[in-house]
Amino acid sequence: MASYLIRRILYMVPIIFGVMVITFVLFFVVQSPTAMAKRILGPKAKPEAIQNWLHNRGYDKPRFINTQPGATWWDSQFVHQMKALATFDLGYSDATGESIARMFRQGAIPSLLITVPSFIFGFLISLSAALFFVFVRDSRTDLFGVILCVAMMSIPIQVYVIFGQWLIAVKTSYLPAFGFYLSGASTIKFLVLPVILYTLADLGGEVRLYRTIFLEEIHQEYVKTAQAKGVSPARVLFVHVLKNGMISIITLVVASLPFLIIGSLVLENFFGIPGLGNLTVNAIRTSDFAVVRTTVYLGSLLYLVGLLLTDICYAAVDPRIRFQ
Amino acid sequence: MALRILYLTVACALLAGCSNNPHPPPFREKRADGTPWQASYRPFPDDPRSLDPQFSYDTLGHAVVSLVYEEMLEYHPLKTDPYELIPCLADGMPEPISGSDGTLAYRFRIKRGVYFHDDPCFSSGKGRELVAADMAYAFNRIADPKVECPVLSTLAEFVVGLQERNDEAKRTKSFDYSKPFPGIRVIDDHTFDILLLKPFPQLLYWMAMPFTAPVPREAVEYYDGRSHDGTIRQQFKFKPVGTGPFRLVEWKKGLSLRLIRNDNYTATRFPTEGWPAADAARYQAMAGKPIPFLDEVDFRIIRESIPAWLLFRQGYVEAAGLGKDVFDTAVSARQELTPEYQARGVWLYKDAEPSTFYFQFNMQNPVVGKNRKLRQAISAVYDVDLEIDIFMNGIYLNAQQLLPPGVYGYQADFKDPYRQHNVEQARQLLAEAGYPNGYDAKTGKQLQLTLDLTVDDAESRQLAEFEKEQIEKLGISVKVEENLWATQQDKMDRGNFQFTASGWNADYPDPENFFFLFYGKNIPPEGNNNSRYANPEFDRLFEKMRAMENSPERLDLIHRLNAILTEDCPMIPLYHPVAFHLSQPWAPRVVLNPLVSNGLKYTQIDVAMRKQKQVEWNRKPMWPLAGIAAFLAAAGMFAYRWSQRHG
Amino acid sequence: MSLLEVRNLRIQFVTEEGETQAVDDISFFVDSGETVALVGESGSGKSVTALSLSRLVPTPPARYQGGQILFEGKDVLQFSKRQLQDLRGGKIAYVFQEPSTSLNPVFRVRNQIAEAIHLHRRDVQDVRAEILNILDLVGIRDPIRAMEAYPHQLSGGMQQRVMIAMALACRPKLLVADEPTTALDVTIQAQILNLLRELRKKLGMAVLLITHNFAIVSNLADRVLVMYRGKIVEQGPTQEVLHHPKHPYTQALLACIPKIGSMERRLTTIDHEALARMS
Amino acid sequence: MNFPLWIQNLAIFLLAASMGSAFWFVARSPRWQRATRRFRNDKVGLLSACVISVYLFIGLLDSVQIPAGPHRDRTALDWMFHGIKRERTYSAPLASTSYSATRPQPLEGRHVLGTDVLGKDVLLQTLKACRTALIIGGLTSMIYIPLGTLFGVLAGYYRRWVDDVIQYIYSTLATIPSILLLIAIIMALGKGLPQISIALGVTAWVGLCRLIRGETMRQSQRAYVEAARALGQSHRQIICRHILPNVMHLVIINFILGFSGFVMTESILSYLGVGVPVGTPSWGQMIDSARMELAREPAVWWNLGASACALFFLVLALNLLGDALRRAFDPRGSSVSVSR
Amino acid sequence: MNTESNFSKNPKLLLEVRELCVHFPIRSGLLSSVQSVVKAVDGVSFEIAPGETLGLVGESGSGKTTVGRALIRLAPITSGDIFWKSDDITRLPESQFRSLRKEIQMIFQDPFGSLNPRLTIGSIVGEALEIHFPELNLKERKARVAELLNQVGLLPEHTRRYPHEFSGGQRQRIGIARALAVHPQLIICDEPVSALDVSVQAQIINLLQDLQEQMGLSYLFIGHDLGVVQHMSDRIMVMNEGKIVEAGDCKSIYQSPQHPYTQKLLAAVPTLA
Repeated sequence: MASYLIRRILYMVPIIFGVMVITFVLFFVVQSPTAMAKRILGPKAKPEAIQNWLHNRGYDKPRFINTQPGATWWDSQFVHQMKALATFDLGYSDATGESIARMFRQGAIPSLLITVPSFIFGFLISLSAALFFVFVRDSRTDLFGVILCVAMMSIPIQVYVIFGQWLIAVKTSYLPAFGFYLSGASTIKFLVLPVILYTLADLGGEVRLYRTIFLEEIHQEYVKTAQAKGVSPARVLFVHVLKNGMISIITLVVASLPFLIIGSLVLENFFGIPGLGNLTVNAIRTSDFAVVRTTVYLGSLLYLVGLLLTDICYAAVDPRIRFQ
Repeated sequence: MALRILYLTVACALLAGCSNNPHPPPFREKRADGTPWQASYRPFPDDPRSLDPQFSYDTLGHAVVSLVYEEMLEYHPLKTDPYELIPCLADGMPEPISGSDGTLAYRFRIKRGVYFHDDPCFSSGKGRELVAADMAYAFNRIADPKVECPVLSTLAEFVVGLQERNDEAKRTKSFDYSKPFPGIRVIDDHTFDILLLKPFPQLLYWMAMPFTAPVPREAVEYYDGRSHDGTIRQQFKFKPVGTGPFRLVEWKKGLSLRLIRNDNYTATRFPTEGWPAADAARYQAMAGKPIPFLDEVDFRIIRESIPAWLLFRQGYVEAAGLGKDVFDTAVSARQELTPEYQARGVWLYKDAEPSTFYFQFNMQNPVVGKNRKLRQAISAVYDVDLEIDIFMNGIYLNAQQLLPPGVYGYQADFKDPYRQHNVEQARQLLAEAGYPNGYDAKTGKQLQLTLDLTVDDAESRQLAEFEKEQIEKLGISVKVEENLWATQQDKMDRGNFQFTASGWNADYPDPENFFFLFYGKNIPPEGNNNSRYANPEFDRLFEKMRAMENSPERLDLIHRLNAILTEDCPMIPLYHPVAFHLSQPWAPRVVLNPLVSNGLKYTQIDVAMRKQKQVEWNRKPMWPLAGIAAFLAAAGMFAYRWSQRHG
Repeated sequence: MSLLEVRNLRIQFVTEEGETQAVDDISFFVDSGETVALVGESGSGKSVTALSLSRLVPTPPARYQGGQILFEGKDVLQFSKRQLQDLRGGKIAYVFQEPSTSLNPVFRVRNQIAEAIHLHRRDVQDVRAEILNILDLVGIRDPIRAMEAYPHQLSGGMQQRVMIAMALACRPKLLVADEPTTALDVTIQAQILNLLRELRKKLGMAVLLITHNFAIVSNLADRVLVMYRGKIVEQGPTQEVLHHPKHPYTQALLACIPKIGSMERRLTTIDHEALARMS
Repeated sequence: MNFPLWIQNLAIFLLAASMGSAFWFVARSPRWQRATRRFRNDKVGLLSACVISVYLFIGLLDSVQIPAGPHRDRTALDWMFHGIKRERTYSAPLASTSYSATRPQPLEGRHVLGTDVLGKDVLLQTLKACRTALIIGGLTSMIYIPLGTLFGVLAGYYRRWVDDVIQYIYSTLATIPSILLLIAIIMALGKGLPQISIALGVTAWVGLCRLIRGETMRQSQRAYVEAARALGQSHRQIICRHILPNVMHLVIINFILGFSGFVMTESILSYLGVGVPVGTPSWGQMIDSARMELAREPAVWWNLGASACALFFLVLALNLLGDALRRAFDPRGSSVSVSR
Repeated sequence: MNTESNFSKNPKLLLEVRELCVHFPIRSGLLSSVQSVVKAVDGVSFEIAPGETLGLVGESGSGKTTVGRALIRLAPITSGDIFWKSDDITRLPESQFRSLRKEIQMIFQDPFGSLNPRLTIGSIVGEALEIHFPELNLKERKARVAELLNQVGLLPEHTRRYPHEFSGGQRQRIGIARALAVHPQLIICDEPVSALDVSVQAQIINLLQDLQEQMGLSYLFIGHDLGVVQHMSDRIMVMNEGKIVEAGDCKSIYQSPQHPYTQKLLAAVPTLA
């Protein structure tokens, strides 16, 4: 197992390198650092100031290979950028000059406060609903359920948010329409609405997915064996099928776990929750390339962590792999 | 099981969240003397980029900087016609001095007993008294290339020593703060002269801007963003230490900035004259009182306009701008409050801003730059009134000239002959320009222009579409190039555009601050003449006008400059913004001057009234809860019966 | 009274492609302690018949059109869900063709057998001992290891033994073995057949053996039922049917098997059209 | 686009005709007859197909150019709506005055779904947005389907280093969260329909490629591929004759479901400010504008209502059609024609 | 083993295989090295004379199918030599090997998987003709396809149908027609009847035998059912774990098996008592 994990991690190295190259190309080659300098120094900055800024940060070096006489060939933007990313030197925001590492640390908590409860509720509800639809499979209820799920999937998340905010926060004044601060239990009032909406927006797709997975299982031979043993239909579903289906589901779910930290782009912005999603949207709106770049990079790392977790989880829950 | 947990959590959450107040509790409930703690909540559109007074050059930054720092002079908060400068940190207005060798200077006296905020950066932890050396230090910072002061080049033209010190620092790659600043002659701890290279009447305005605010050297050196004894100190730009009425105590990025009253504040008091006669009673009560009245200012960062308005409706923020979406709700056709809002007791303010928005042509562009008739045609076809009507609730002023009202030289009755929305005239001009019906008379091809805009939200997108359609009425085709903010700036700087929408907000109410946008020596990279307009006649008149004190002769020069711009049409004036603002009944606004950004130091609120109104405006209907309960009960029943049947 | 008696059973499958008569009016019986083989080629309806005995054929697509399945005199088609659950596993147990997929991959062997015991034999005190006992009975040499194993850790033959153990765990009256050796290699196949033969002797239960292989039948069954296109075309004692088949289908079927050592160059084939014309 | 009218219209007509005939061919072809038969019994699928054809038809109408005076063309859809006047600004559905609590002004005409901020008829805008959605979906599909299919087949068929290289490329791309990659590419390339399509294509091919790779691996293990090899067919022939036709159904399903994904993504992109360019009607932008409009008092709901419904029904129909096709192609063959 | 003495090239032989080894490396992931090797075929030698049927029996996993696949390069050969009519074809480049595919053909076990479900019977059978007889025009090709179908007992109108419309036995006939299309001299029959019902099995076996008589074909007949294999074959090889454990003519193997594995195998086969 350990050697397997080490191999998996080694396998990620070239992929991380690839990601770094892509981010470099998108954010340094296509968008020049001069634009970043303008961003920080303001539209009224003088060319010397910009040159000065670029020089301080090494952005005036050649792109890939330094061919200037007297310089070592690796003294280039590319190499420096790679080094910075590889050592998690995330740099500073283009818009505010704040340390990005700090921004991310601060943003992670609110994001997790939204995503973790949504994830747990969403998971439990969609699992129950999927099992219910599988139990009544091939009936009208099932057909209705599938269409309902697809319908829920077909509504963009903004519509959920606009409607939910209007109904709960504006029309009934139950909950704050906006805002967030961290202070123990009263933080909950800011979380309820976003959590409900986030759960709702993902529900259709998840129920449908889980239902498909369970249906796949219910056609397996072992189900026939269980029935022939005299196991009740409910027990077949909730013990035999559930445990087998959970293997696929858990591994799917685990892969998405690291992304919880990124939060929701749309929701956080609507509700003014200062999480990473909000940070990212704001960075996009203000073309703060440094932050967007870092989000891309960290997002990729999280994805890889997710893959790793999936592998570990697979081994943990599936005896066929555990005892290989 | 899962459902039960969910219901339980939702129930808990509803209990916990029975208040929809989105604010954290104030720092204190009561003042030391037992009177209510006055905490004011203000919507704030975004995080300021920097609170370094020598660097910050945007409205957001200034809104905070001007509460924390103060300058030698400030604008009278109540007088607008004309705008009037009054002493702030200075003890009386400065005296101009003409030196024997023809040099010019202004002598300032600093008030005694002005102290910086108490802060760990001072060795005793107590704020030190402000002295003349701090002004010299502030000017040294302006000259320091590392500070990247955006107005350095403008000031360097007039103030002795800025340019040399800047050049020297660039040469040696370090700035020597131990050397005295040559442009400031320190007479004693409370007296100094600012030495000028040439006549510069606008200096007084500059002395009312944050760039010239005194900064304690201790703070700049103390707050460096590095780690000391295991704790990381913030950067100076995020940890301001000044002499102003408030101290910044907390800044949560993306959430809030909280300021608390500076208890040692003595520099200014509430003005004793200048208010409108109609409101005398209210002002009389405050006249001459020590300020600030507020104990706490809580800027809540709300990036979206809708939530800001929602919070205002619910009584959770003290002020709101009236965006076009909600304008009709609150303001009637006669530009008065609607009955509903009158009943609420809300205050309405109409603020004419000293700004002008305009279309700007790139005069170096071969198509639009060399064809005056074409520019005039576009000017004539554009229906500014409709734009104001649709997008600005009909309240912005239709601009006929570059100068906004209130700035010296503004001609209230001036009409730009090419800016009267006359489609016939526009077609005529277009034909004369060589494009009858929008088609090139020589090649027969349709004329296509590119309009560069920064489009980042729904409103700017709708506006862009409107602008495109307006100009396309000429029969030409307009391609809107949507740029990111940085790209747009880049295009401006490199002159890589045909025409674009732009605006200028007065730094100070002097015509120089507008006409310099078209001064030939200010073509980028030197300055802000993004039109790249170069007219020797204009430049000559501008230089002359710039150095003059206000006089009929100067007025004449200003009118001539305006006439040149009107005829040449390097820009099409669109409108002067007028903003409608609302204040809650418990927080009437005091300041009447739109140039004043530290108005909160004059403001006070009625805490008891706020509490009462908040309850009144946030009643929660019971029927949805009952509905949810009924639904849950029905679902439970169904589940029970279902499990009975299928058990 | 026979242990099991099927009377005029008709089962139809309704699919998009149309309706097919999977089981067409068949009648047969199985007595206690008797081994009956149901022989037929693929598609003849033998598996459906086997599954239908405890109503394991899913409806839809299947439809019971008529007839009776009398188990100990009671009609299974009239059973309630609860009665059916008691019947399945408790009275009629199944062994299926493919042991690798028929065992639940995520449960240990112990749990899978224990589940059957819990369902039907509440009285058993020491479930673990009982499991060991049964595993020993089906000839698993190291029952303690096998008990804690997951199915994929066992070989095909062992898996099939576990399947049989699970079926036997509740001491059923009737064991339905649906092609129990088809998926196994020849050598393993022989072991499993031997095991079945021994178990029948030891436990005295009735066995309904479903197969397409006459060779297996000849070694194991007391009586043979031959199924062809949903009908039982011939039945009788094994030796009689094998050596003196009456129905032409049976005759042809027996003739077309290549026999080891036989020097016949051409094999007999079945003329299905002729058979169809006859019936 | 300054081609003469007739060329534009001819191109549109040819496109429509080729789509139609391709559809007819597929439906008639005995290769697909089992799927076709199953599909024909699937009421939900048929209904979705009808809904989608309506959208296609509207998109087509908005693509056909009709001359309207000198130097001025308009689309057939505009022509159908030419009786409907432009207003100054908002008006409610079927209202007779403009939408203003304080200064209502009489309207030029009636509008079934009201007008938007610039006074345009919301119904017309909603219908015109069909074309934008179809272009985004279509253009993206034209980019990502050949890319994903080709690479998927190559990786799955040749294995070894080809597979390693292709897997590396797509794992790297898949590693970057797709919405961020999308935004990054659009920020780098600039706004515009082609740019959005390229960005969507770059992110979308990965999924298809992975799917096709797996299926190709499965197919190439099947004996008929070996048989072809045994007969001496070249790799190219095997891919074209044997592999491609047998993975095509996955491509079709992926195309349908992907299409709905693109339409949804456009709305998110518009929200993030990197959507379609100014002047291009799109549902995403209408939904985005609705945030401010709903906060008006009284709220402007019809813009959101119309666009959200139009988007919803297209995406719903596409998803259901995709499901129906998956059922129809399902090799297991479901016996009951509802669900699965 | 009797092949050991036969190391010289015998010109009369059609096919001669010497010390054939097929090893599959087990490798996972991009960076990992070869973990271990599965010796699917490990030093197998045999020969087939014209018109002869060689049977190859073994349990699943014994490597018997891999031997067949290796002969026509569907499995990679690790070492050993294959001679076709005395020519060493082991290391022939693919372009030259293609002409050999005309002479050696294969019939597959799975009647469902071995036919492309998206092609008509006509094109499945015609495909082989297109490749190896490009000189035929469309009409001739059609005629030839009809002839082939006729030969395997199918009707000419079946050319336009798709595989799923046929029963297992008919599909196997199609597979045979496809193999026959190129006029092969050796057909590798990889368990051609093990997926079929007994009654159909008999028909296919008869068909194969008829074809052999008519066309003088050689077969390498692979199977696990001893009854079927011995019925078809002149000589038999028994394979276990990649190695030939015993070889000889049918009678001797059945009547006096030498190797214990063969004995075990024979004992396990159920017989009609």
